Amino acid sequence: MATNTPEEMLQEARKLIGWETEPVPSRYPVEYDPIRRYCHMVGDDNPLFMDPEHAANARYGSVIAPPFFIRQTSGPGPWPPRSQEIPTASGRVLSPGDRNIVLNTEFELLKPVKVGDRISQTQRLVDVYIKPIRLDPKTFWLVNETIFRNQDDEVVATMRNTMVRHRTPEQVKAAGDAEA
Amino acid sequence: MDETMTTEAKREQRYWDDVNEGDEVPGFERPVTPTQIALQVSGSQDFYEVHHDQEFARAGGHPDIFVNTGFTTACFGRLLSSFVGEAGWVKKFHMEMRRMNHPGDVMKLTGKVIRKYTEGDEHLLELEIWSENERIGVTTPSTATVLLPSRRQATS
Amino acid sequence: MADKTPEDILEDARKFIGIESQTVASRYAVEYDPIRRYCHMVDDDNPLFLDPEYAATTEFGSVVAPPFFIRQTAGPGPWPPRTEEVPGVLAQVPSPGDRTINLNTEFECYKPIKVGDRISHKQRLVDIYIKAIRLDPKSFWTVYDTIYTNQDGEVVLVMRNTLCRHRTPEEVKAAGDAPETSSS
Amino acid sequence: MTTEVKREQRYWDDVNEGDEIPGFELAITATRIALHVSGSQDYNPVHHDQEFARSSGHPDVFVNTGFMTASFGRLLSSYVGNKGWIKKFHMEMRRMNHPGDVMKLMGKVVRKYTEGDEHLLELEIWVENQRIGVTTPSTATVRLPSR
Repeated sequence: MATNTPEEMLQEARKLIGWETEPVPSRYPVEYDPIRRYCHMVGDDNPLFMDPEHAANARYGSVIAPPFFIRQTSGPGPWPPRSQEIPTASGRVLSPGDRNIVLNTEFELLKPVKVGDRISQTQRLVDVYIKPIRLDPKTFWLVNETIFRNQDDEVVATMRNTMVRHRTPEQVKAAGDAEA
Repeated sequence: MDETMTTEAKREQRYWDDVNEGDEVPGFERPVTPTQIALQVSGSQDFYEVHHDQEFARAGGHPDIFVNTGFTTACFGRLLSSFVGEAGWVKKFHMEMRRMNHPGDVMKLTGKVIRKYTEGDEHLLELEIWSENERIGVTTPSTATVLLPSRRQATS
Repeated sequence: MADKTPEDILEDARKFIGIESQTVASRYAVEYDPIRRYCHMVDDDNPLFLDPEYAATTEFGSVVAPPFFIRQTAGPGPWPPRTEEVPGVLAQVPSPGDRTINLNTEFECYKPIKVGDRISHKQRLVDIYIKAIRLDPKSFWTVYDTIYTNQDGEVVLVMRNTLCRHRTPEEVKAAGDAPETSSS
Repeated sequence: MTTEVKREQRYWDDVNEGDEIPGFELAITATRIALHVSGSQDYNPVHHDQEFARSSGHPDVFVNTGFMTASFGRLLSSYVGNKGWIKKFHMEMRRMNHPGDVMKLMGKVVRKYTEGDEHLLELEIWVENQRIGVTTPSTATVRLPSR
């Protein structure tokens, strides 16, 4: 690894563009109480998201999740510890640094997510390139897409994230990549 | 502290016909208090220490802990879903985490309508929405495309 | 109230002993993810509480809640704000102070609680008496039971709590009740 | 404790009075404070807002009752296994656990007996920390299966 320059690593990484992971199912179906906690977080008292009786008479016939809640409900969640890591497209990208910062987030919402839905997700690497940031002149920028599907295999949402992966100041110095 | 919109206000459906370019998107404030930080962890289930452990955040070179993407996204989710109502739909959302919100900041979520148009039989709006605080102004510029019901459709 | 001594208030308060509150239904059924968050809190990785597939192979047949989880699942929860207060016995019992510290907790467990159960609960005042604490020589010690039932009307658990209600140091001073100097 | 250890069923016959209850530690870190709000849904600021706790006269925030009962719940349910049952639990919140403390959950068997066809144990269990020793003395009555 030490022999590979950031540019060589980028060349390898770019071969992963378009590669999509296997679907990862969520641990549990969409449930009421996590939605309630999510709404509590931002002071949202919309009965469409919390009141089964209200929701039964409203447009969707049952409680739906607030927009963007899907990030919290899909996947295995932060507990219990997993015996093996979930494969992600960006996780396969070898880069000089391993410090992540998420910058841009983009959602397209296609279908309502309802209580009881079982959501799975797949990930795809859309782009990877080198662009300097203050901390690291050879920062890797990764653009990832996550596709969320429900139990009927319908795509309910897609999320696109732009993430930078940088080295620590010490690593930059050790590599002799002084800032331009 | 929190200018929560009442449930009644939310239940009133907004129609595309009544909206004009330049209209404000009704917003709300979230002061970043210790309780808000605790709510952020519970609601987002994001346990990365940089968002709740001051010492950890400072060791990482930040002046203090800062609110996470999950929380910020949820704030915009509340703004947008309140705006479109039950008959509307949030089609697309784009957010840029440019600057941080720290404890002591008051996040102000707000926005305006920048384009009103139709596409096929969809009645759409493009919104510019953002989070700002008193310390640095806009921290999180964002955009959204939303669909609203039209009175013409409702009556036809 | 200003003209009533703590002893007078106690006399009024003791009239509530034995009275039961209305039954309050939980907002939602017992769900998986709140149990997962509860287990995460104390690093509990017991698959009986977390893994539906594993739990199906046990005598319980499905995921059960950890022993004392029930407090978190019963009642309306901390959000959204309620338009009316849940009628509890405790709220009606008068006391000189309104600051509380929970002291003793006791559980008697009768039935497992499973995902999907709908839990209701009611409260009953068991005892109330005056006993000094460092902050307030006329603290009200309140003993109450919470009785939890499931959707079949079975009592699944009874909790007995001892709650100390005290005044702030300022209120104690204003009432002329100097705290005991001997206690620390 | 690993999941494997928990799945091994303990039997009443193999337990003796004086036996130790296998325990565990929970360090009260900033993350643990966040976890304890998420897990207990107890938003009393005295448990997560240092300034508020200090204004109430406490040296710092302290962990809540819900967290304590959950800790004992983990200790007891791991001990009795899937075929056992926790009949009764009593806990006394005598002293506080603050950030920086390491809570140690532990206990011992104080009585082994039968009642009708029930095989029972009385346990003394407690939380102690490095600063003040036992903070939360507790007892439990549990049932174990018999061979």
